Amino acid sequence: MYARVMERITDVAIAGVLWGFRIAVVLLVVVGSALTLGGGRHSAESWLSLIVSGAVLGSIYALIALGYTMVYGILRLINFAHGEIFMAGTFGGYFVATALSGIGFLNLNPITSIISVVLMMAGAIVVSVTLALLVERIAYRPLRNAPRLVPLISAIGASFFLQYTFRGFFGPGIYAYPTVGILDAQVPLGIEGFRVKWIDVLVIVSAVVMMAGLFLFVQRTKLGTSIRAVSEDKATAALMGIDVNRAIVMTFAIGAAMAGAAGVLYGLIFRQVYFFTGFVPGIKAFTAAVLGGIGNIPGAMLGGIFLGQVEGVGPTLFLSGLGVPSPNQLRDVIAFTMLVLVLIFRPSGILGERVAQRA
Amino acid sequence: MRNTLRWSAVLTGMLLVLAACQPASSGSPGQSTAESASAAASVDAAAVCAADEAGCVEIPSGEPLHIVFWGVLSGADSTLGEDSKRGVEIAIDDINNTLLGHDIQFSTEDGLCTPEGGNTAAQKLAADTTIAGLIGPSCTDESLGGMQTLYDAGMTTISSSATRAGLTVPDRPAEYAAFLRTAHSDYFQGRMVAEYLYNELGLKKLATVHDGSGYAKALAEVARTHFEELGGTITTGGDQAIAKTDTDMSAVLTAIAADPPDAIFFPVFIAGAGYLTDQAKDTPGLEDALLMSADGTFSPDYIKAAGPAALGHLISSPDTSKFAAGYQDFLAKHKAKYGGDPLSIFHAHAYDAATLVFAALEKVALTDADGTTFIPRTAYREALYASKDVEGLTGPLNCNASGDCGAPILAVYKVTAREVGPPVVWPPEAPIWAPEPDFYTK
Amino acid sequence: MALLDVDGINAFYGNIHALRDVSLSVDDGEIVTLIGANGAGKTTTLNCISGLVRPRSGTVKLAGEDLAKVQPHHIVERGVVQVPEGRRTFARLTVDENLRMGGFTLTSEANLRDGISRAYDMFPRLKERRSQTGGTLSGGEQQMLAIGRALMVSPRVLLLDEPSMGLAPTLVESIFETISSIHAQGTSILLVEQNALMALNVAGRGYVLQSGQIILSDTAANLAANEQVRQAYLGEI
Amino acid sequence: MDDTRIRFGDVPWGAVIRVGLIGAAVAIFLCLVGIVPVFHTRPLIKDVISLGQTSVVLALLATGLVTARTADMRGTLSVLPGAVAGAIAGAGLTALVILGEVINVRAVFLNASPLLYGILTFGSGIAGSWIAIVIGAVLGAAGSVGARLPTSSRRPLTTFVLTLLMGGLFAGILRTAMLSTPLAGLGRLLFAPLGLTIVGAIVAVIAFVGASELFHYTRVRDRVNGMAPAQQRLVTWPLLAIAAFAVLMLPHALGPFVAQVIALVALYVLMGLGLNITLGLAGLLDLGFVAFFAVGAYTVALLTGTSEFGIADWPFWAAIPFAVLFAMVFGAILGLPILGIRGDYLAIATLGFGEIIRILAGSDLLSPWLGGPHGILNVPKPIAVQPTHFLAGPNQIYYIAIACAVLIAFVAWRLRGSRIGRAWLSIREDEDVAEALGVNLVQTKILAYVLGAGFAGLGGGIFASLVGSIFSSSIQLFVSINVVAIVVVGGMGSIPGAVLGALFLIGVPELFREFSEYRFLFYGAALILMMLYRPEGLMPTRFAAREVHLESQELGADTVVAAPTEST
Repeated sequence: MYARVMERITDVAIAGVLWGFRIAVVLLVVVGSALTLGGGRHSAESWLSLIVSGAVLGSIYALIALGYTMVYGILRLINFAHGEIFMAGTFGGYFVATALSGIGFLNLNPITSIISVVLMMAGAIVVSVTLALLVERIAYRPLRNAPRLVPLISAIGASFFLQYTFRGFFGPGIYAYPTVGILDAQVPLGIEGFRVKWIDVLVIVSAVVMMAGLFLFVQRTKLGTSIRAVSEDKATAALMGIDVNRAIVMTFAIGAAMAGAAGVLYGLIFRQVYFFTGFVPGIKAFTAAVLGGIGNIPGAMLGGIFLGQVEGVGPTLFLSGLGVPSPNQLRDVIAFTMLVLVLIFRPSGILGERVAQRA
Repeated sequence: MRNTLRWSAVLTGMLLVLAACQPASSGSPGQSTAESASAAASVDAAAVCAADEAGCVEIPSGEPLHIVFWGVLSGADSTLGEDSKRGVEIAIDDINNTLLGHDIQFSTEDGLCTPEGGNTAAQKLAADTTIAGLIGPSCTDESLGGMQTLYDAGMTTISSSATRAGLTVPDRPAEYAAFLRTAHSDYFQGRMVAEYLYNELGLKKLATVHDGSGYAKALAEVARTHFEELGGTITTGGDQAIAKTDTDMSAVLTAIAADPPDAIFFPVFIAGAGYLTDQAKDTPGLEDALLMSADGTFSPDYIKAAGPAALGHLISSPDTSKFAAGYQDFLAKHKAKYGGDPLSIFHAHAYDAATLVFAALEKVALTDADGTTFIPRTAYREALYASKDVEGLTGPLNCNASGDCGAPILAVYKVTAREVGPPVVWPPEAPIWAPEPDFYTK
Repeated sequence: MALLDVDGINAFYGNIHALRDVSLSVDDGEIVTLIGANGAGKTTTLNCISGLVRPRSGTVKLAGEDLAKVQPHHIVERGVVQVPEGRRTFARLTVDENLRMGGFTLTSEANLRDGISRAYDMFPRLKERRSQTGGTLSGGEQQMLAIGRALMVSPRVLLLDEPSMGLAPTLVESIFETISSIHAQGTSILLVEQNALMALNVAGRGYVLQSGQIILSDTAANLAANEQVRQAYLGEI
Repeated sequence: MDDTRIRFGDVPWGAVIRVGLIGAAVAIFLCLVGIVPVFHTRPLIKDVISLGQTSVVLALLATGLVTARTADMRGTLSVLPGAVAGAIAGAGLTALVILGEVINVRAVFLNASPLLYGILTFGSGIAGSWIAIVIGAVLGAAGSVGARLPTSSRRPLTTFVLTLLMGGLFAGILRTAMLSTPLAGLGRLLFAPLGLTIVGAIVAVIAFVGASELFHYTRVRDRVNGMAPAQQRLVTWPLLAIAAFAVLMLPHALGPFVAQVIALVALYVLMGLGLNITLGLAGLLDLGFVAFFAVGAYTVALLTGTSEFGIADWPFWAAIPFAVLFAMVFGAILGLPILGIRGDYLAIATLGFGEIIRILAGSDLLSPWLGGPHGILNVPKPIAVQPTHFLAGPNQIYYIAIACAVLIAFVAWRLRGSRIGRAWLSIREDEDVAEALGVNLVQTKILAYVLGAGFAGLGGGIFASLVGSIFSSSIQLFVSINVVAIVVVGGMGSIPGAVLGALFLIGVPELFREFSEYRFLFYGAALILMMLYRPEGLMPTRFAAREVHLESQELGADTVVAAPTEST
């Protein structure tokens, strides 16, 4: 009897804390936003700028997140090394870019600039895909039937190994991307106080195009459908004559290609790469994948954009009105709090299926 | 499995032997070395060593004299440590790799630029009874982590790049006696920045950004405080911070732009400073703001990272144009040895730290009839503090009681079209402004 | 020479000896049934033929070719297709996509279309549901889909694993009618069933598997008449 | 000699060439990643061989060894495949040298320096580039002979190589330890300041090979197994006593640096045991362990610290229970919202909490109370004694951590058998079934989570006292990842496993800190290799080992494709 009562009380207390958390977060968001907007320190143009930079960052997160989500979908593996695959792509693009810049091709005229960007993407994708397939072959394939934590630890090991391999290859220094003149120019919008560069447009457009392409590939083509079939049921897929290994390798390759392309876009915007470049975007992209519902391709896109916006706009909107010092230092606090909040209301992400709870 | 067991059995056996051999006073290795060697040593060396609180470092004839550089050699900040390490290496080359009749054995220890890294490194250094001279560490955090351990072991270190003001204040704690530096104190650098911006340029509104590192936060604070003391104002939202790993600075820059300052001072490291410089140019409201960073970005890597936006950027840093004549020789040797320009700004300070160490060692060392050299530890520390008018690359070196050995000779540099290149040219031309000499005594 | 020849295979799960010297054969145009209780090793036998499980010893031959080193998806290309136990339709793929996956090894779009239209002819109900996902179908429809999917490549040997499981009695009958008609079109079938009565009705020959061993093999009629079989598998006392 | 003649054509040349090419790739990797040139200044045996050279030698030997395993040939021709593969691997290095001559490889790979080419050609320039092929062939042949040797002679050979490596790598530490003892002379004789001396190499090898052959483990075990139980006990107890004594004496035998390292190891053992409850028993993957570590560390620092941030000036012993308590309270507060989340969603949510705490600790928002990046200084040691005392600095932390680890091990062991332990196991296996059986999911999970948090807080509290300060930069995701890796590498749920895991993943990298950034390269490689070759962990519990094997056997060992995953 006593135990029953105690359990009941604990249940109530737990529910109380849960609701308290939800209410606190919502209150913080509402009050903070109201105060910030009420304070009117920021013009509409600067909000627009924040939204654009959030969208740019979010597009890159989304492209990386696709690799996490596809591999998770097919192997139920958190591919911790994916951030390093992205970093490798950024390096690959860098070396192509310096070579092209060295012969004066990069900024010769707008057409050569565009060709150069395409070549950089190609170089980055080759590097990323090669590396991803090596990692899959060496660190993951032999562990495909092991308990779930085993490949996870192997993935963490691969992440460290790749990071410090690149440090060994290229040293600890920062490599600076050459500037592509036409991309660095402003888009003539004619709005005072609001600027967009062509590179921002390129990032958002190419991210959307690549994601749409991937979506169509997975939904419409035979190979894409086979990937979906394998991620649902490997044994049955094999009975249908699908080469399961090939589908898995394909998945890694596609994810890596997206990450490689994201690497070049990242290099073009932020202009720096060093061995640690992959770590933070990797974690963020993984978070984006979870936000959207891991294993779900449109979810990864949505999660990436959402996370980009939360990071870009969140600190200023929610915190600066509350008088928090250096609110931008806390952008990741906001990002992860939002993640937890989303997971409380939708335990399998924004677009995750309810059934996924049965994992 | 079988191997593991076998190995552990043998290792356990060895441990037991070693444990049994350990004398009672294991905590103070210097003492025991002195005791065990006293029979062989001449009378006066034995007496001096016995009288020295921390005992002696003993270098038998034919054994090398061990000099260690410790600092950040891995991770994102490792260019700082690597730069200083090269300075020490060139200093050793300059004395032909010998000191007091011994070859020099040079080794390094990684302190990771963190307090626990410094702590562990210091533990390892303290355990090594062969170490005669210590140069380092790179960062203030490492110093704080390792100070007590070094002090307890009777060791003394001299840093070339730890600049936090509190490390060499007159009323510092007792264990800070283990620490001296040739680097300037942030107290001067932060104040100089404020003076330059307010008095020289006549700017009235300042904003600062730090990156959550101890170095940047402290330096930004000194600059802000002094700027206000001079009569300037810090803008609303003018005290901002980023994370070291951030790449997208638009939010923080937009926040600053809401109340546009005349200048933004961001004493952060190369990567973050590069992003800030590059993106500030694209932030409406900040087009005319002066951008300034500190000695952490005095490197060609910064200009590469910031790209063309670096043009006109200000950097506060030690004044290489006031360095001694030998500095040009040093640069030539550096180029020959490492095939490139220095990585950061503290190589000369490290060279000077090594010079001080060599001088102090020569002053206190005793050699007995067998050719064994003894270095009494406390006497060595006192000799370092007593260093006067030693010729260094950065100028004359005079150590004071609170551990400052170098004269702070700071200046403001401006990045010109020549440096932005391409290709990036280094080192930069002469500074554009330097404070009056009496600035350092105010 | 039999079309499908399983000779003395032994299979293990860890230390568990799942199959002991199992031998069976399926001739061209034959329906053979494998009956046995739960856990007797029926599915394992089928998986050994499909290549999902590798026997430690013994051989599986298709028209004389040893399949020991052939990957599962290549076995499908050679004309051996399994309809797995419990249907296992791809729940998130549409009916159409499920069928297309069944025809994965077909290289020409024409063959694929042809296969799909044959499947829809055989199961008109599927055509109505063609853009619905597999997960939304009823049990009977899923079984139709599973069989239709397997027939996409016009297999030489169809391996059916418990097609009647979990279906309503009327549906069971129609499934067995389907099996007969597939057979009538010339496909050889190895039918694994718990419902031994129905299985022996449609089959020409049968094997009885117990604890991983074949204990009986005979014509279906004789097995149906066998006292031991009647007691154990046909529910008679 | 074997009489069966084999012909040249019998050798599976395709496989041999493949192994050779992989060997070449590995050797080139070692060069370009910098291991060969950077460690060339670090002797293994002074004036004989450097560590950098050793790495290439080992790669070439391994090429020969693997070739011999792949192309299992007997008779006179048996070394040929190994030699060919070794030569191919060596030719890779030759190609690297020639390529470096033709184009500027250094523009991309920093380590493709004249120094590297000098090492590879023994200073003879491009004309000497062929030397690598010859050496490769010789070492490849040697490796394949090694693979073919009978066990009785291969074992001493393996011991020989391992001894040299260990002796060379730990020479500095051993020498330093010996210099402050009457064995100083011996230390100087055997060890150069870095690496072994020639004398040391000879002595070490003779001593170790001799010792390991004399007291061969299996022989001892056989003899012990042959004894009567009473006799066995006579042997076991003193051995246990000696082991316990060795554990107690460890920090004193090896000096303060090693003491510091093993204190850190003991600290991670403690946290590993804590996570063993959350992860090993209840199956909750917590990637934010560092959050509670931080709470514990800051609690102790605030309550005991004598700096400006200290609020109470308490002794360590009074503060540590509060550190545990606050960590548990935090665990409950953070855990409650997220424990309804399952599987990998929980992992990323906890990771998020770790990051939140890390950022907050260093933020301007909390720096008036927590010191931000400048941290809290002057955290006193538990026992304020003279540094020469038996309990100096890290030593007392070592003992405290060991004592706490023993306590936690005991608690974990008792919990496992209890009602709540069974409830944990049931939710680890299947949450839905557990719920159906009447297990209160949220309460059971929160208990596991809170207990784990408490142990992390304990670890953090001790850490603050060990380092004497706490800075926000110490709160790293790496800490959480390390603890998870310790649990898995050691063996899930295994107590001795956590000890071994911590030694392996914390102790070894710390001892090798002179290799700075390469430590993490080896760390990553070690994690992958461990998972490939010992997925059940170094010292698995019997239960866990069975589980790993069952899972891979279910449709693993004899199957081609993975188990049909339950559709989710």
